Amino acid sequence: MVDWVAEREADSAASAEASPSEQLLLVLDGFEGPLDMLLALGRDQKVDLTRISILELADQYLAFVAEARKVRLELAADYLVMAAWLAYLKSRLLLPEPEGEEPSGEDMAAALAFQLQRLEAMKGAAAQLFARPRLGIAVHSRGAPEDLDLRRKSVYEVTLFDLLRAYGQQRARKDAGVLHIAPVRLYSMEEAVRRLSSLLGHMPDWATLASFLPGGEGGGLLTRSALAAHFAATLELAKSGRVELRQEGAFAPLYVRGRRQGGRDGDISEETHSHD
Amino acid sequence: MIKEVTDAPEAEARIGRLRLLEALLFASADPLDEETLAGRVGPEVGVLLEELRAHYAPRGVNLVRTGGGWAFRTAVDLAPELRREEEVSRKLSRAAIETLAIVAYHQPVTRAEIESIRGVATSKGTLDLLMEHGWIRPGKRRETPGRPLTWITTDHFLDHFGLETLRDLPSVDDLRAAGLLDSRPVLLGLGTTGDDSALGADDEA
Amino acid sequence: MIKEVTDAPEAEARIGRLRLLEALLFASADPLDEETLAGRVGPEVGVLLEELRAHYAPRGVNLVRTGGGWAFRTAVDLAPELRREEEVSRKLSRAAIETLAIVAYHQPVTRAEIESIRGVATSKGTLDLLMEHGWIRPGKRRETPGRPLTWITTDHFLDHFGLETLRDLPSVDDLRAAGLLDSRPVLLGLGTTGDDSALGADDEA
Repeated sequence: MVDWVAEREADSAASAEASPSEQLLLVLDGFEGPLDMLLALGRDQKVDLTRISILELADQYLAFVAEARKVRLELAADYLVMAAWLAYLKSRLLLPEPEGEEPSGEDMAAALAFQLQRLEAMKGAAAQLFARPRLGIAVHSRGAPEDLDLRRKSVYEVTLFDLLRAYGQQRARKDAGVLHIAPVRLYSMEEAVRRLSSLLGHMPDWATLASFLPGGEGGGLLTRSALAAHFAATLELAKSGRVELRQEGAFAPLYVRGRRQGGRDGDISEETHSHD
Repeated sequence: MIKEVTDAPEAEARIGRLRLLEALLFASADPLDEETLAGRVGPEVGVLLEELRAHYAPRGVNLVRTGGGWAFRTAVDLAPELRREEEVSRKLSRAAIETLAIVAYHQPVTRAEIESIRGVATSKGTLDLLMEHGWIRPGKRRETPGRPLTWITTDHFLDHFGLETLRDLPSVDDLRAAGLLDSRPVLLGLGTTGDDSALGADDEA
Repeated sequence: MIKEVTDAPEAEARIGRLRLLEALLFASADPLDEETLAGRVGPEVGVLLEELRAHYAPRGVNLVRTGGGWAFRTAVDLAPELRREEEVSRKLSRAAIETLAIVAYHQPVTRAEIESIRGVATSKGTLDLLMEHGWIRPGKRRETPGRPLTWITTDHFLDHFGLETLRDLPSVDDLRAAGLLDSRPVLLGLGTTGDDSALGADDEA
């Protein structure tokens, strides 16, 4: 168990009896998304955020995700995208830098550290702002104003908010009866596992992971999340012994094939991210 | 105003009470009676009130005794210079706000188009009211049968709502993203209830 | 407060203006801007305001400057004795509080930028709630592809948080010096579904 999880549990008496999945849910409940969670993990390193170990942070986060998946807790897609990105970042930091245009692992780590510092700064600023003596709470205006109406050219009091809300409500009324739910444009790992499982039957030999990806429709984040989800799915399937993975070197294409009956080939390097 | 007292800490405490009394009277919506004030500043409230009254007597704001309580009021002799506007500010009707919003978003727009968007007949008075207010004005006639008059917003409209140009009006997508275009059923006239639920929902998120 | 001036009628006129200014400010719950006040008490309003501010500085009610306006407010140090229950923001969510801080410190800021800083999508009921409180409003559109709407804070925001100008935001200089107010491109576009291109474009600006 990751220690900060235990630490948070101590805050809540209710969690004492909770099952591991309930505990994780309680933990998740307290966060405004994966970046917020990373920040909390970072604070637990008890160092200045400018000297934070991104590598250690990545490990802690991946351990959390592994834990969540062990208890079959469905994580929001954002959390999985972050996990895939951190796994990638970790490999970039640990392995020799490849030639190429891509930002270096160090740059990527620095960018993440900046994001965390900036979020931390905004949280601090918010706290300072709301600690100020606020009007109507700590400081008070004239309780019995004598309405002199010096500036108001119009006798009608209507604000931009009133106007926009009226229009929004009018539009909503017009659309009433039709409930629009924006589709989640992210590929889930469950989908990827199902997809890979069914596809692998049709693939007799090694094939690149890229060849399993769904077609390019959607683009952008959807494609990136599909890659992340499929990558995570191969790890999951490898762990349960259903596929084998092979990679010639760092950043070389990742090959996948269904596990064969006989023993393993000598050159297979199995990649697993299990945390015991 | 503050008398010299030999005992320094006592003087300071007295100033503190006087300041609190001043703030309480300023912030209160209604006159405060001596009993209530005594509960906050202590039994010597009568002396303190007299001191405040004396301090404010020559100023633009006076401390006056009214009914059973005390309150600050602007000085009576300034009344002619402070004369209120006769018309008290009123809330614009819902129909008028909606009509104004539709003109803003759909201009140039004819009355028939406004009615078809709103789904109800628009009383002539609504457009007249908005025009009297300087928020909308007639635009060009539409070159269609009947050549109906179109309505557009004015510069005063932009000014009133603090917009630099019409392009700065949030788009429908912006409204949706900001939570101002809500697909949940809207209960007319129950704005407050709706807001509360939105607040609660946000907390859970 | 009233200085001895040799010219008696002039001194009297000055006292009259000071009293009127005091009454005008006292009568209004909201800040009044100098232009409005100058229209009532004349061009030397700045000097008179400073004189009033100095007179009220040690008292239980202070004259404060906020945004472009001036208003009487109870003294900050009396807050513990005057504290009311938080009615304004009974239960502002963390999302709303953080979003307000980001708008305040990064303005003008687009929704995609807010999301990239927080790393999550902005839930509905956040921006509209802040707007309903009168703290934020739409600013100009960013002149980048997609022309995204920006959000800025209002004068009421300054008034509510007791700030004279945006420069008085807590720690704003330190944060800027540390580069933490940069909208530097981020490598990981979390929470910004679909808006990635718009986001990239914003960041270049």
